[in-house]
Amino acid sequence: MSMLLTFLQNAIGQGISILFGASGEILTEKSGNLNLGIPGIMYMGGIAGLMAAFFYEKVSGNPNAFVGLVISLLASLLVSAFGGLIYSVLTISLRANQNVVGLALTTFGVGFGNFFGGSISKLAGGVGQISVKTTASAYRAVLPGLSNIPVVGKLLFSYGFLTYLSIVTAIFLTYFLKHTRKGLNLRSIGEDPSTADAAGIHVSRYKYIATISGAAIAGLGGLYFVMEYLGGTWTNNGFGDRGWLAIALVILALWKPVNAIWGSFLFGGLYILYIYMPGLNRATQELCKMLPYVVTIIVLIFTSKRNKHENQPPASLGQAYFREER
Amino acid sequence: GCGSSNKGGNADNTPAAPSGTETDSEAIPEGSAADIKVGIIYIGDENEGYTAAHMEGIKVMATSLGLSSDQVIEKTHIGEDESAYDAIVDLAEQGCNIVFANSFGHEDYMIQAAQEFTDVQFAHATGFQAASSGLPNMHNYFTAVYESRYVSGVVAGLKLNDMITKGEITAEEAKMGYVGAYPYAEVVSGFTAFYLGAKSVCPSVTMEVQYTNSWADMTAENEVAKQLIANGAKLISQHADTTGAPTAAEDAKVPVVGYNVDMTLVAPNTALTSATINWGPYYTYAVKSVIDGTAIAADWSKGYVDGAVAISPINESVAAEGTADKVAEVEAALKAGTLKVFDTSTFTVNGSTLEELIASNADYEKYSANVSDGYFHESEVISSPAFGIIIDGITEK
Amino acid sequence: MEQANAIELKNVTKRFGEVIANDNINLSVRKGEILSILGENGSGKTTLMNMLSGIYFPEQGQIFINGKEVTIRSPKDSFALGIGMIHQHFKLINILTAAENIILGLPGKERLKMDQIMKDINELIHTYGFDLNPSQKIYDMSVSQKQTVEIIKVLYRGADILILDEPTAVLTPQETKKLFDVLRNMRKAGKSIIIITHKLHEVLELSDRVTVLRKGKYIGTVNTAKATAESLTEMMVGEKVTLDIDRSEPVKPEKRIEMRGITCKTKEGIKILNQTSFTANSGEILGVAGIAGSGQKELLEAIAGLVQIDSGEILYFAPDGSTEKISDMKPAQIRDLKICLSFVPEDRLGMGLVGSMDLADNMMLRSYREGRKFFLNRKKPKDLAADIVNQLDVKTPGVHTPVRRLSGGNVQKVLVGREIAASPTVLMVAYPVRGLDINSSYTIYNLLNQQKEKGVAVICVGEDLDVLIDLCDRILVLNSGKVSGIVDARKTTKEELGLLMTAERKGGHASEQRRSK
Amino acid sequence: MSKDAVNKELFVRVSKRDSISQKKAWGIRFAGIALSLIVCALVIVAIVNENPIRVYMGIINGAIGAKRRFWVTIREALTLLIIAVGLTPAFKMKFWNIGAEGQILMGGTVTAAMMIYFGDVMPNWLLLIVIFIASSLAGLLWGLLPAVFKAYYNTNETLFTLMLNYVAMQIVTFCIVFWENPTGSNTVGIINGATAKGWFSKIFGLQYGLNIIVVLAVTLIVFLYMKHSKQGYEIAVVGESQNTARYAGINVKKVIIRTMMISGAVCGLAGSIIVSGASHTISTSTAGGRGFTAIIVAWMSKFNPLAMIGVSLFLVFMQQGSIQIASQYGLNTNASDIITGILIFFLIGSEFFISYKLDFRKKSKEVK
Ligand SMILES: Nc1ncnc2c1ncn2[C@@H]1O[C@H](COP(=O)(O)OP(=O)(O)OP(=O)(O)O)[C@@H](O)[C@H]1O
Ligand SMILES: Nc1ncnc2c1ncn2[C@@H]1O[C@H](COP(=O)(O)OP(=O)(O)OP(=O)(O)O)[C@@H](O)[C@H]1O
Ligand SMILES: [Mg+2]
Ligand SMILES: [Mg+2]
Repeated sequence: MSMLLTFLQNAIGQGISILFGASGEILTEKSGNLNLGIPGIMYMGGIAGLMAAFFYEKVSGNPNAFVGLVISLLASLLVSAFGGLIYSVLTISLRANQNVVGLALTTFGVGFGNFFGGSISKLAGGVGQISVKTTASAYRAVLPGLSNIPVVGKLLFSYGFLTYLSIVTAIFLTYFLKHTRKGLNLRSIGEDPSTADAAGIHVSRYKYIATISGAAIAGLGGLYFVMEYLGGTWTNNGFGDRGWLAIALVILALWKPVNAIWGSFLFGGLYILYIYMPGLNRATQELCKMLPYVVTIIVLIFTSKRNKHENQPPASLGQAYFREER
Repeated sequence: GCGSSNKGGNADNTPAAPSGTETDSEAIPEGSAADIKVGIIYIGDENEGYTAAHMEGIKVMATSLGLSSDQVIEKTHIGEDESAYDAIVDLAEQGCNIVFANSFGHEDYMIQAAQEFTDVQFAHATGFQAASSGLPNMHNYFTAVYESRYVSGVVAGLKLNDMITKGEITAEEAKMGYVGAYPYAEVVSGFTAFYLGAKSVCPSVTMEVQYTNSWADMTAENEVAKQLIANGAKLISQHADTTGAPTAAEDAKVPVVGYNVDMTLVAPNTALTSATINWGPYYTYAVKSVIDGTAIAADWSKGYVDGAVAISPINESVAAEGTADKVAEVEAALKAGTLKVFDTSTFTVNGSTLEELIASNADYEKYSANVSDGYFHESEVISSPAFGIIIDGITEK
Repeated sequence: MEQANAIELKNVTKRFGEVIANDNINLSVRKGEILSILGENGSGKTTLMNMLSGIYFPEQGQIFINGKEVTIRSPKDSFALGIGMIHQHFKLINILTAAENIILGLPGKERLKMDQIMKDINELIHTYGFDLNPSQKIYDMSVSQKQTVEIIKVLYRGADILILDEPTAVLTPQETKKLFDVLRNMRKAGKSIIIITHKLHEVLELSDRVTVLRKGKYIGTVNTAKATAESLTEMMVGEKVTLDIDRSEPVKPEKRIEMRGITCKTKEGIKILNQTSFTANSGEILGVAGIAGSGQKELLEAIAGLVQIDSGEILYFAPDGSTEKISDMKPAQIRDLKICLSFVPEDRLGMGLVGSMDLADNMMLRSYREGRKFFLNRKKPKDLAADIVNQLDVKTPGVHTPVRRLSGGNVQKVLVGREIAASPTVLMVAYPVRGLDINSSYTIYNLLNQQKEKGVAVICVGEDLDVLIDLCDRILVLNSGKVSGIVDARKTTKEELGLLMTAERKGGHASEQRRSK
Repeated sequence: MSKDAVNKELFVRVSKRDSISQKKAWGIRFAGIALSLIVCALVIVAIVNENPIRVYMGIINGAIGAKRRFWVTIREALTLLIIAVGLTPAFKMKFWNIGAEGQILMGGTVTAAMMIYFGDVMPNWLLLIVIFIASSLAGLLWGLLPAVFKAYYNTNETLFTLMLNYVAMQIVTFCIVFWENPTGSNTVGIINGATAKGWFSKIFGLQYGLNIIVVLAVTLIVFLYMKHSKQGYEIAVVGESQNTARYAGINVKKVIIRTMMISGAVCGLAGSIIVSGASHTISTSTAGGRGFTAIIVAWMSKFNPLAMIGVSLFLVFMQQGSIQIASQYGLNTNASDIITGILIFFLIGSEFFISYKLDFRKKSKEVK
């Protein structure tokens, strides 16, 4: 029982980064921008939050957890938004190919994260010495009363606020896209920017805002990983391939953020299942690690057999828009 | 005898430096340290504990031998493929007199380079092929880190005793969890030493080992530690390179013994100490040998005696009372040679002693060269660890 | 004081690369009038209108709205000035409902209250007498329904100036009549309307004045009352042209294609062709008429081997007397039997041609496989492209221009030219003159007649009944996928055809609604 | 800003260029490169506080400063090139094959298997032929899987191929468990180190002679195939519109499957070039992200193989160079990724100014 509980709890913990990434990417893709730079942006968001907290704690002799939280949150949002801005300027204003820019941004972002991770590690006095305990404690603070309830408390209330924020964000985005005017306008841009343009929607402004806010949301996934999951430290490439899984989840969630919630938990669970599965040897463990990917493929095949209009990617995804182009 | 006359064609740009062979040594004047060049390739960088420890060792060497910064060329993130060969050759061509490599998978590529650059010395950490390769300029090195792991085990055992005394756990519940990288002799040897150290003070202790199948994977280490804790581990230790396990232990408020680096910043409330390696003594020894023109041992593995291993400062707020004294006592015994970590009278395998098994079981015959005088001679035949036996009290998952 | 014009353009110029699409154009539209704009394909009508709707921005010139000089940088600016445009190619989002499309980009309460919006739209639908379900998705709509959505979209925005770019190209005569009624109502309400159409009878019937463009230049504006089809054509083309189709008698008609009880179903299981049978003969033109979505497209595609046939068979009778069953064959298999069926599909750039490829590469689309060589022969198609450009007077910078860059009429000439060049025994054309100017249309009619005289069996799906009656030998009328009659074109009337098209139209709606294009 | 300034606000119009002379286009590209180098220099100077000229000399020195470095640069550029070439047919068909990593890994794994199991049973030339065939087949299979599902169920290939990368990665790890030496070490080590069986042999005295021949031959073949063959034409048509393809009598399913088989096979072959022609070992990092970088190369070259040679050389040159300066100035090697990123941003950004021009004009009147 307690093992199952630990498993579920950690499955959720593993999923949250991916959920942020997927939510951000959905918002971005709804504007017709396929941002393959999300994996890099998540690194950028993570390291920026960590650096801000690190320097804050270093400069202030007696750091305050809440101030650290605000500073690192802002830094993370800003830097990942900056990643989104680079992407936007190149693909929206300069109409560069989205794949190239995205992949280059991922290279850039991962390098950015690892480079600055290494730099502050040096400043901190060596590996494993980066620690922003005070700030991290704010990220990891749980509701004292609720989290003590047996089982339910552990399963539902034992997480820091970013976990709940990720879910709220996904739900809010779903509402935004479905029930608001701006959401409708945004969706129409992703479908057909020339139609949206003719309807008087400011296409590039929406694309910019959606891409940049999408990047900021995705960056929170990196921040979550660094602050809540790792408790405020860094290792190179520690974030791994979660950014790619986030992009995968977008397709699996059929571009609906609420679907990404359960999808991310599923991913998270499959990701760590091999640790909990009894009776595996080293070779079979490696096969077990294939599960998240194989399950994704299987789900994908099954969903693709039902080709509903509504389940398709935004029709203009990946294409630059120029009003005077035929 | 070394092939000193057999200069590689590419070594022409080598400054008039010693080629690090015995025969040349007399001809080299004192103070030639100014002309020496040292190259090293690392699997990772300063962000990863294992490489960071090597970098520290190189720094110690450079300081103690008075090398300037442009006499040491470091290359980080060198993979275990052709890029290792490219990097090693590049260092040799840049005029390095000695080249080090710090990852197991570099060894094959280093041997390749050693065959081509016969007047350059090559030293490889954790490898095992130097002696058997027959190349006079190829060397292996490692440390007797099992000694420091033993000592850190003692710290852990004392903590468990403390918890038993305080009634937090029963003696039967004294189970440790160990996050291992691979089921590899280096790891097995390490956790056995750690377990024996704990057992030497807490006889009822047991240990569960789970592998991450990676040398450095923060998430996997974190998750494996959580799983071990959920499965009843009351104390965590690790042989993997990141802070993943201490993070998990700190969360679960479970005491933890780290590896490579001091974990008190990551786990201020639970970190006890870490088993660490000082690579400085070897690097100093090897480079000094090149300067002096003396031979470098084909295999080198030293422990407490040479200051090559240690434990990081004990976190007094977490450790049991009296730990420091006990540690000092054990360390002294190790230095004096009166205490042997793999004393065969302290453990059994499937209920039998190691000597009995070697005599009776063909699978264990290969250890016959290692076992004599009542203990297992770890890292003595070759520098890399050889103890690959799961002893009673330890379970692998 | 004289009332200002609703729109006034002065010396407006617009270039696309080397092409001068509009060259110093002057134009004025009075309040409360309907102005037609006429011009050959590529004469710059759409471009000019797009500058009013904010899609393009003029290089030079001034725009006055209600007497005030304005700068229109975006569609938003254009809306703000009360200009609403219905584009030549629908500007609708397929996966959204009609209502969502209508409110797209409009300001208002952030939270969408669809109930209220529906009510408003339904009111508008009621006022003007449209037939539309606002919660229907666009992909489920017929062409005319989409057109309706476009019009309501503009009305909902309260536009005073309405621009319609070839709105009737895809409508049936009945639908066109309804649209014109709406437009007349709007004129009565004081709105100014610009309409672009290639159909002269519509121009004469509806508008107050006509402006003519030719090759990007402004030619002149005349009062419709004083104009005739001939005079307008002369203005457009720049010389006298005869607007007669000289129909010859069929020569030795022989059975070429026989369709026997063909039934086809859509994915949703609706019968789009229902027990359809007919024969097409060599040396004659068989017209196919029907309201949109009655199965015309599928009829041709079934013969061409592009749709799945549920039951029935199609036979091909070769000139040498042999017979082949070609139902259930893919286009490649049919071609392997050396049967040359040429087909000009309705969707030119989405099916008939590859937009991003140049003319030359498009020439070999259906013939590239000829010969056993692994590599392509590019010389033949290039020569063919040059020939077609010459013979059909295709306006293009060269044979290496991507066809996407050509105007609609020229695209069609390229497509028809290629299909005829294959020396077919059967030539199928769907809406061959849709969007084409008068001159080009007659070029195409003449080409079809030439083919007929050569002994080709021509099957022509069309929407303009007058033209079908003048062009064809026999006319097959489809009604909900069923043949409701095959009549002699020389003896029939528009009224008779109209009756056959609409009689007992049960289930017709369903199939019409399924049409997505 | 003063009120005056607001009224004179510049109003930028973007319009398509008529056509641009090759000279001018290259001028713009070089300006882009120059600008990127300046920005990179600024970044580097900010970090290491070194004279940028010396830094760039370091880059040149690192990439081609010694014979060995020169050949490493050539070898890496060739590897990148063949992967980009392999991706071309798929992308031309608008099939988003981001699974080159997996296809390379599968090719590499099979190559390693051939070297391990057949090293002693056949002469080297035969073994190499077997390796070429087997690795191509492995990549082919890895390309075939998503293609079949794309063709029959229209399954999203982006996600499918991405996931297959990870599956391939796990297959490699799985194989390593059996091939590792010694047990538990998780490294396979140099395969056939003593016999060099299955290794590319020297040609014309060049260690990487065979790499050059194979890669350039494949590049030429793919170029001809795409540009002048009937199948290449079919690929272009399918990529443009499947409806048109069907109308033209093209069997769309067949083309999708065939093209992905070719694309996968070339990427699989690239795996053998990495394993047999360079590393002589197999690990999860055998592909090392090249499958993604190659996508950048292919797109930046607009699928023109000639341009691909240039682009891959340039990228590898800068990468090797930045690794050198990282070592020289004690920089973290990750700086090289940052530099590569910036370079690509500028290069691809400069393309805009080749296709479009900007008109600056004063905004004269406001819309009321
Ligand atoms: N996808 C989006 N997410 C969040 N905010 C958005 C989004 N799209 C637009 N906004 C913001 O909402 C505001 C209104 O946008 P909208 O496009 O409706 O402009 P507007 O105010 O109507 O137009 P204008 O300022 O041109 O007259 C803008 O400030 C814009 O930044
Ligand atoms: N976006 C564009 N890019 C390049 N050229 C264009 C573009 N739009 C129009 N043109 C060119 O400008 C000229 C005028 O085109 P336009 O579409 O205005 O013609 P039109 O009179 O509307 O023709 P049609 O009757 O076929 O609709 C044509 O030569 C066309 O090829
Ligand atoms: Mg037009
Ligand atoms: Mg047109």
